[in-house]
Amino acid sequence: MWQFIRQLFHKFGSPKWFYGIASKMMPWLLAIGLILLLAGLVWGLAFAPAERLQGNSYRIIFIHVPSAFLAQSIYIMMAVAAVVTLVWRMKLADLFVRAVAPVGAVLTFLALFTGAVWGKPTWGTWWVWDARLTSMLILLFLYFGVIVLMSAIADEKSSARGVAVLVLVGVVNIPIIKYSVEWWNTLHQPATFKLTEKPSMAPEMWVPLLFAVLGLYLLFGWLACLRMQTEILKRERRTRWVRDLAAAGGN
Amino acid sequence: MHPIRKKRLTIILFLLAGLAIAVGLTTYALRQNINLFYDPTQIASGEAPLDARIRAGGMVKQGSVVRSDQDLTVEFEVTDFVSSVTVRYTGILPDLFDEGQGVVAMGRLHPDGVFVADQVLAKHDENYMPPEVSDALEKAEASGARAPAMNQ
Amino acid sequence: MAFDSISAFIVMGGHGPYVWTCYAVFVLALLGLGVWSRRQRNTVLRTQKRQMDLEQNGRVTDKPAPASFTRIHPS
Amino acid sequence: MNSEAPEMTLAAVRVPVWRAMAAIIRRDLRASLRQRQDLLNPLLFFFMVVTLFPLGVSPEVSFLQQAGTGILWVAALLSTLLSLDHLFRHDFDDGTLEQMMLQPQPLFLLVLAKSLAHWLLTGLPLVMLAPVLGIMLHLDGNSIGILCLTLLIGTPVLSLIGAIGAALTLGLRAGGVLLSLLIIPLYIPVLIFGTGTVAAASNGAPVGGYLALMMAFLVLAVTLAPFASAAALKISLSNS
Repeated sequence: MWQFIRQLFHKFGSPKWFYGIASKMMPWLLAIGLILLLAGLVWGLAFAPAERLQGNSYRIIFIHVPSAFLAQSIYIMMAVAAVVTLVWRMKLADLFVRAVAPVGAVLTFLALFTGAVWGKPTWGTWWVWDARLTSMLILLFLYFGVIVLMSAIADEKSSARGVAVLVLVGVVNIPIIKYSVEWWNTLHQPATFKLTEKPSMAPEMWVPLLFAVLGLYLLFGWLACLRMQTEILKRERRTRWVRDLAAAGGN
Repeated sequence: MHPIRKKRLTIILFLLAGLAIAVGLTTYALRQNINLFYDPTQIASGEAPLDARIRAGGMVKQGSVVRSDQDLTVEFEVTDFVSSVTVRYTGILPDLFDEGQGVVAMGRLHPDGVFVADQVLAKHDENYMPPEVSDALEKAEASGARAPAMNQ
Repeated sequence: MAFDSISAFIVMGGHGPYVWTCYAVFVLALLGLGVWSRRQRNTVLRTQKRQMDLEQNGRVTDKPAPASFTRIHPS
Repeated sequence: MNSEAPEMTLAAVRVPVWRAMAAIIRRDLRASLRQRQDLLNPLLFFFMVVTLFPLGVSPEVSFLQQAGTGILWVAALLSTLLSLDHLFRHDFDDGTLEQMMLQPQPLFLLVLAKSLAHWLLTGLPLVMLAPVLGIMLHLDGNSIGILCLTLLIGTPVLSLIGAIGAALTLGLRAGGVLLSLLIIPLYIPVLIFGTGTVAAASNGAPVGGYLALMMAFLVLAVTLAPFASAAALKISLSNS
């Protein structure tokens, strides 16, 4: 049993193996992700009923919540990968962090941007320096820091581990984001979705939202696979299989 | 005990002690009012400092909004269903501002008990529902139907 | 459909600019991310292929031997 | 802390941990007293940045009273950032750092000692200079007192967190700017609550909650940051 897990682990750590698996999964991730996201967005934009108080401006929720959700969970995934990098020195984990950090930064930016645009008609301001907004801004800075450090350290191994340390240090921000709305009396409303309770939202609103979140998740999976493939190709440039692959034109 | 194990144990104990103290201090801190937010009851009982920029929040009392016909000055009462405080504000109110809705106002409490706000923000709760549903709910409560606020 | 007409859909009860800006930025950002990532991977593959072609023609060696003086013809 | 020596079977001479830490602090203090500009530069910077605000924005008393604590905190933060670059630099250049890693004492405690020395050399002088600048910015006595208290709790946190960044960027080109980019996001909470405490105090609100939170930052930084710095140091040294 233990032997088997070990073998699986080794296999999982092999970039070549991952490249193949990713190639197989990517069309599915892209197709299902796009369908779900589009369905969620179209439903949310055109078919979901208007909200009783906010009218139509609440339709921003269908992109705001998925972006914010992904922005945080990407960071958590990066942190898990950082632990794997530091403890088991698995190459793929580092490749994941490298591939995914820019995606996380873009999604954090989107969450902040859509939040600002949504805030104007509902709260009456583009931006307030309240705990949730500030901690999201810090998350964006953390992503920038990770990206900058990644490119600053030339040596492959120390870059991987240095970035992992930085990612782990930044994890303290995640619980602050999560609980900021409960600890402080912020303008930002508490979470609509909770694991333990029924969503405090009408079903014809939360079902499309769920679609959008799942769709964006799958799309992120596609992006992560694609970008990890790029990193693998860069790093394994000199190996036999990459040369064969390049000769065959990338398939 | 093996020396290396003993060393590890010391480190772990050191970590745990640090974390425990930090958690304890944080929970103490969170029980204090550290973001200068006061509800109407606190303001009425004189807990809020005068002439300092504070935040106040609560529900806008039904039928309390008085608009000036000369300029954009609005006066309304903010209540937490125990006490209420009068808020005066000059400026454009957010779309979501309405009687019976939550607001957060930033400004200063004057000695006469009026809260003069320089910013009024509407607070939305985590409940989203379509107008028909809320209408049905309100009818069920038989508390006077309100016009659906579709196009505000 | 929650709207009576196409124009109502675009105006969104006065909130149109806010909603549509958000959706436009979101779609553009994701599209950009996808296209950029794809192009990056293809570039890596293409450079690799060009490198290998050059190698095959014996013009550039990927790893020059430490003591040899290979003349490189710039193309 | 643990006053007992962690016994390492291979160590020929057993030096108690606390004595090793004390030796490091003493050594750093003595070295910087010899190289005085390292000690003085952050202080001069602090002083000059603070003077920029009355001259650049407004010398009005009401403005300075309102913004004074923020100015002092931001300036203190920046000058700490400036001084971080050579927290490990000298030791890195002359090979002391590698010696330190080979010591039987756990590296994180030695890093803790170095951070403490850094605080004694930059943080503490900043705290002592702050009242003078506070008077120049027309802050009242009560605010200055609270400000110094928050700086006293806050600057060690800055040194401890900064050590992580200094260790990560050790031996990199453009390390200074990079260091700021990595560390500033982690400094933001300290800044928020540092200035928040003074604002609350000048409003007559109780500051117990704020101070408790800052103490929590300090405790957390003391327990966790040295581990991260030690890990980062090991990575940076294995690179060179």
